[in-house]
This record gives sequence, C-alpha cells and structure tokens, in this order.
Amino acid sequence: MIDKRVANASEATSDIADGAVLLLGGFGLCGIPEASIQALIHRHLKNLTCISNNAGVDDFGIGLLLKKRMIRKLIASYVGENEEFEKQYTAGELELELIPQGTLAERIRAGGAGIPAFFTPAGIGSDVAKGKEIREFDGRLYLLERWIKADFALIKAWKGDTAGNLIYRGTARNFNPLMAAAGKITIAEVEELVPAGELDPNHIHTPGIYVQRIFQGEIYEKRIENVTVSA
Amino acid sequence: MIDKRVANASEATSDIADGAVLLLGGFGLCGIPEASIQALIHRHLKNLTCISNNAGVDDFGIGLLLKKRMIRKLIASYVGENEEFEKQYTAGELELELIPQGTLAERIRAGGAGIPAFFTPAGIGSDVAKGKEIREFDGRLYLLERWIKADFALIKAWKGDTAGNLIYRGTARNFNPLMAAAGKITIAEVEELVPAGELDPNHIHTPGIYVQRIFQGEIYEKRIENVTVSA
Amino acid sequence: MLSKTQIAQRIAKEIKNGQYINLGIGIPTLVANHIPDHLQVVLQSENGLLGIGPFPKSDNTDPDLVNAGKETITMVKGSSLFDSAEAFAMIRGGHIDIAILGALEVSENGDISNWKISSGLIKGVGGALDLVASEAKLFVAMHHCHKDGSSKLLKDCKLPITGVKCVHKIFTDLGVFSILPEGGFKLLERAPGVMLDEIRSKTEGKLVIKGEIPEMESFDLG
Amino acid sequence: MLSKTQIAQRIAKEIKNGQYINLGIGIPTLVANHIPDHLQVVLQSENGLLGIGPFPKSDNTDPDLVNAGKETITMVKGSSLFDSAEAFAMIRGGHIDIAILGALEVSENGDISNWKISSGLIKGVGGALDLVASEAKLFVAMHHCHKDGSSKLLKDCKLPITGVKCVHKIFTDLGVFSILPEGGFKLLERAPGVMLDEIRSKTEGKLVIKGEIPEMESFDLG
Repeated sequence: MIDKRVANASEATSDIADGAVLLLGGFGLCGIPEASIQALIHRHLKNLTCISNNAGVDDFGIGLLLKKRMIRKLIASYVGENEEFEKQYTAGELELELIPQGTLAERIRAGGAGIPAFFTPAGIGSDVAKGKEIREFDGRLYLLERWIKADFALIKAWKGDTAGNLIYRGTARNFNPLMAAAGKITIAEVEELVPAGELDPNHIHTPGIYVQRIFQGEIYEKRIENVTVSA
Repeated sequence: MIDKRVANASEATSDIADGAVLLLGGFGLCGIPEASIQALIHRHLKNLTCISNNAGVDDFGIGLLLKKRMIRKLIASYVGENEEFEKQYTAGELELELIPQGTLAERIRAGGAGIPAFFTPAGIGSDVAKGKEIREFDGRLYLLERWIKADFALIKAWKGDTAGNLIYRGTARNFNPLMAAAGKITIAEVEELVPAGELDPNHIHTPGIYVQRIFQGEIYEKRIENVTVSA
Repeated sequence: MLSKTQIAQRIAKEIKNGQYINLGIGIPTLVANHIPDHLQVVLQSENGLLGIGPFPKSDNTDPDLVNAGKETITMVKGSSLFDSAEAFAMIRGGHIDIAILGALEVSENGDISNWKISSGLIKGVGGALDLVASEAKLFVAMHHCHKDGSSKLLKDCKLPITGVKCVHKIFTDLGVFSILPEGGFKLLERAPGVMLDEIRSKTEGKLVIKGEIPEMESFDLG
Repeated sequence: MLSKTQIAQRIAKEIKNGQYINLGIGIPTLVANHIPDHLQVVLQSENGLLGIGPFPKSDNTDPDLVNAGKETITMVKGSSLFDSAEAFAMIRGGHIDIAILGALEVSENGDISNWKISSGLIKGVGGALDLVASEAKLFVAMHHCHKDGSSKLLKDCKLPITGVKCVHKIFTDLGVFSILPEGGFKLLERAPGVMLDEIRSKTEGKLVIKGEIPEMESFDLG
C-alpha cells in the first residue's frame, strides 16, 4: 500500500498558494476540516476561491478565512449564518456564487468521476437556469450543469489509515467523500490514524486512491451550530 | 421504520410479467440474485429485457433464463461466457446491446439519481459513439449517454434488515447498489435478514429507501466462474 | 387561526404509511412531532441520513449528528447514513414521497419562492431547488400573510422563484389549499373559527371556493 | 522472443512507486507477479476493489472475491471495496495512473482494438472503452502477430476500434514500442536475440528505428 502520511496540517497545506481553488468539506460546522483551516489562517494567503456548502460562522470554520480576508470568491449553497460575509459582499470585496445544494453535490461528484457535464431538473424556472442550456428528456425539462474540480480538497474524516482510506461518522460524512475525489490534491485529516490493514475494507467510505495526504488532527472542537434538545 | 419483508422469491417476483424490463445485479456469477432467478425460471415468462453486466453461463445465472427463452433483449457489457446466447443471437431470436462497462454502471447510477443524461469520454472514436451527440468540454471530446431505469431490479446482498438496508460482501457488491436505486420495484435477496436496528447505520451500502421487497434466500450455491489459485 | 404547531399537526394528518419524507426548516420540522406512532414513515435529512429521530436529551447531543437545519438530532432504529450526493440522488431520483417546505410566497399556478433573503441579498438557496424539482409531492407550510399583513398567496411570485408549478397543497394558519390544474388556490378546509371572508381578504391570488367548505377536524391544540 | 511471462516481467519494470494500476485480462494479469516488493503500488479491479493480492491457496477461495476476469483473488492490507460505478469513477476521473491491456490490433497512430470477437460476433466490450478514454497511461501487452502470422501492429486497425490515439507503449514478444506524436511505432528495445529484420518484417504499420536499438536488459527467464 502507498503511504500517504504527512506530519501535520501545516505540512499538508504548505503548498496551497495565493489564488488557489479549494474544496472544503462539511455541512454547517459538522465535519469540517478544522485543523487544515487553522493551518491556513496562520498564513497570509490571498484570493482563494472556497467551495463549500456553507461559509461557517464568524468565529469558526470558513468564517475564520473570511475574517482574514483570504477569500475572493465563495461558492456555496447557503451562507446565511455568517455576518462577515455580508459585510465584505456588500462592500464588493467578495464574489458569491450560490448553487442549489443537490446540484453542488452532484457537480462535485461529477468532477471526481470524470463527467464534464450532466442534466438536472433542479433550477428549471428559477434564476439558477439563466444562461444555461435547457433540454427536454421524456417530457420534462432539465438544465445542463458542469463538473466542479479544485486544486485542493480539504476534508475531514473520523478514522483513516496510512493508505488514505477513510471512514466518516454520522452526518459528518456529507460533502467530504465527494470532495475527496474532486481535488487534484486531497488533504484528509482524521481523528484517528491507524496502520493500513486495520480498517475493514467493506466499511471504507472513501478509498485511499482519492487521498494524497493524510494526518491526524490534534484537537477537535467540533462546535455545534444549533444545540436542540428534547424535554 | 418501514417493513419491506416478503416471504420468499416466488412472492417477491410474482408480479413480474411478460415484457418486463429487469436489472439483474452481479458481475459474472459473483453477487447474482440466485433465488429470484430460480423463481423466474419456474414461470413461463416471455419477452423480458434483461440488463446485467454479463449473461451468466449456460447453466447458471441469467443463462438459465436464456435457456428457457424468456429473454428477448439483453443489455450487457460482456456476454462471452455464454454459448446459448450465441445460438439464439445468430438465429435472430435475441437482441443484444453492448455497453461499455463503466458507461453501463454510470447510466444505471444516473437512472437512480434522476440524471436523464450525462457526458462521458468512453466510446469516442468507436462504434459506441455512432448516432450519439458528441461535444467538446475543456478541449476533450465526450458523448452524451442516457439514464437506464427498469420495471424491476433484482439484487443480492450479504446482510439486510427488514427496513431494506443492505450490506454487500467483497466484490459481490459490484452493480447491485446502482441497480437497487434504478428499479421501480427493487427486490433484494440476502443471505441473512435481521431486524431493523441491528445493522450499523454507518456500514450500510444501500439505504432501505431503494428497496421495495426483501427476503432471505434459502441456499446460495455461489458458483465460482474461474477458480484460480496460487501454488 | 392555527399556531405553527397546529399547522404542523394538520400536515401530519396527510402522511400515509410507508412514506419517505423530507422536512424543511421551520414549521415543517415540527411535523415530525405529530406523526402518529402506528405509521411506518422515514424522515430524510438531505445532508445524509434516513431515519431522523427525536431531538436528543441535553446530555446526549452529538456534534457529528445534525439535521439540515444544523440542529442536533438522534437516529431511529433502521437508519442509514450516506453522503450528500447520495442524499440528493434520492431526492432527484424520485425516491422521496413527500417534501414539506416553508415558503415566502406561493403563486396561484403553484410556483414557490422560498429562498433566504435578507436586506435584498439572497443568502442561500439550500436544498429546496432540488426538492421542488423532484417527483415528491410538495406540501407548503407557512403563515398566510407576511408580518406586514400582505398575502403570501399571490397571483405571481414577486421574489425570485425556487420552482415552477410544483406546489401540491398549502397549509396556512387560515386553511388548507390545493392548486388547481388551471390555476387558483382551491380552499379545502378552514381553520377552526376562521370565516371565509377573512380568507378572501387575505388571499391576493385567485381563490376558488366551491360548495360547503368544512372546518378542520378539531385536534389537540396542545 | 519473449514468453507471456517475460512480456509481463518487462512491463513490470515500467511501474513506479505510488502508482494505481488497472490490469486487463490475459498477459496484463501476469504483471502482478513481477512488481518488485519494494514498490508501493495498488492494483485496481474494476468490478470494485483497490488492493488485489495474490491468487488464494486452494483451500481459501472466496466466491465473493473475484477480479475483472472472474478469477478468485485475495486482498492486500489496506484494501477498499466499492461498487462498479465508483470503480469507473476512479478510471474516468483520472485517478488510475496506468492501464495495462491486451489488444488484437494497435495502429501506428495509437488506436487500439481489443474487443472480444468470436466468429464475427462481438461478444463483449467490457471495461476497456472506459480505460482507454481515461487519463491513465495506456500500456498494451500482446503478441506481435496473430496465430496466422499476420501483424498486430498496423497502419490502421481493421477490427472495431476501442479507442483512438490512446496507446502509450506496446510490449510484444519482439520488443518495446512507443507511439510517435506524428504517427509510427518507434522501436525502443529488442527482445533478447531478436533481430531488427524480424521486427521489420512482422510490423505492418510504419516502424521507426533510430540509432542503436538496445537489447532488453536480461531478466529472470523463469
């Protein structure tokens, strides 16, 4: 097996440069690459394009990159939880592209799977369809969407092995497996890194082929966005 | 949870009628729906369209349906292991559509995922591209392929629960998960059927939503096509 | 007039055995609390779960287990976990039977606007576009009017449209409505105590009232 | 002239550390036996496995574990299992570094024909079309001539084409060839004891011989 280990987040992300296009895993604050984001905010990067379902909150997740003004363009499905975003966007400092969540997921999946374009019904009749090719199949209208790929994918899993195989936990899986396949360089951080052979091949969610670098993060805050409990 | 149990293969397949379009899981003889096929050969069905990666061998798998002349059309990627096929095909009794294996897999995946058409590079320059739309993306040529869906999907898993959740074993997974999602009625047979809640939600390969009927098969021959051993 | 909880209770009565359901954020989320125990139904969370259970006890929250509203949840027995592409494959592929969404506006031909907008800025489109374009039966749960008193049941949507001709039924604090094939909000039921005149005056789009309109069956107002 | 095993041995020398490789049926399968132990490489089986191990002992065959040739196999440590759509996503998406395939014909501009044909009937296309259309470096392993003595290295393929301008290198019993950008089989190495005249006479397409052509480094002929 191929050994994908690197020492830590700093080493894993050291060649991410100004202007890079990044895919960042997670849904809200669930399953985000905390360590890689922390490593990035200690550098003075500019003009990043960040593709992620959300933009974090002001003091956690992608919000930290926003605060440091490292991001030039955000591609997301929902950014409603982040105030900093609104400030920079209104000031014209930030570009935003909103993509329906399912289309975002499928475009990233297509990027990893070598499908340059596909038809989807999502967005027909809405502003999302503007400027896009529309075609009828079997009596329904669909619009053409392109793949999404990136220079780097920063993802987070629960367990991983040295060969890059990953297992996620709960709904922290979300966009991470899709992004793993769509990054030219995919950097996976895990809570527990084990030798190749210790994970059951039948339980692996992301095969190691998609992962170029893997490391075990030190501490995971795993902040909860909306604690909701029953009586 | 929704209880998807039926008594056995006969009950599960009783409404499959003449002219039905079937997806059949498996790769070669590995992971094929043995019990459902056995149930079908005891009926006098005609004009079935069978979509499967292979056509079985003469006395096992889809070969059994061929021998009983139940199949009018075969859609597969490779049928080289089946002599009966050649006889019927040469006699003009059987239609054959060969599809590249990856395109077959992706078309079935598209059927389940509501993607009516997608572009793929496989087949450019070959007979497979004949009559298909070809388009350039980012300097490379791709051809447009349509989704595949079916009236019934007959699939085989290792373990399943009453809610229809499935876990496969080894490479017996192959086309089964894709087909599960692309059948209007998906009939899953398993070696071991357990109550809902006994399978780890994180280990499930096919979520129960794709399965309409599930039963535990009685005996599995699991014939090996090519026993190859090392000294 | 119904409370949000009562709107959710009323919608819960529409749910049938064996259905897979996606609940949007807001009133739709409350529907989960009112599905009768004898029904076998499964709730999907489009981030990647089938089988949403009740909210957890306060000592049992798990940061790795949230719903589409990023709220902590639990899983019922027989759940399955998957990635977001698979979650939307289920939606787009027609495997979800019912989608229940909130809305800002619905038009009389069944268009819906439900994007999150704040001070003129669209802050998100989320998963709604995929849901409204799917084959799932689309139920809308919302207040009949905006806070300023203006109607949300319009001739045409004024806000950006999420989906066209997709709404099946609308459940508001005043009543239940279906969309007629030729266009128009057909009143099916009145909320307890609500008079036709109130519904007429608060519905800007074409309202169709045919015959006797029954008052909603009374239910637990708890 | 090389045996099938020796062709496989020669191809194995092309493999570099850290590569993901797909081996086709026939001679390519044999390559696995000759990859040096010190290299970290992973073999993919396109039915749904990364990490093919040696063939099993006779008392250890598992019907649920077969390769793309439907042969019983084993898994190495660190393997992963997946479905066939994912397997071809890896191929199509450019994640496989090298594909080694058998062929019936190769043309001087790098086209390949390798469909299974029997008595005029195409019996299968398999996964080759996806592999040849991928970004994987394509190595062809085959005998230089058909059994009737006719060349398999042609100006144009006569059989149905699997892929166009996709072959990177060809390894036959007579030598190693690359495809020139402007077309033509460039001879890189001769098999031990094989003379240029034999290669010339058995290559129907344009053969390019420039300078001294080294004889293949001798290797274990076992």
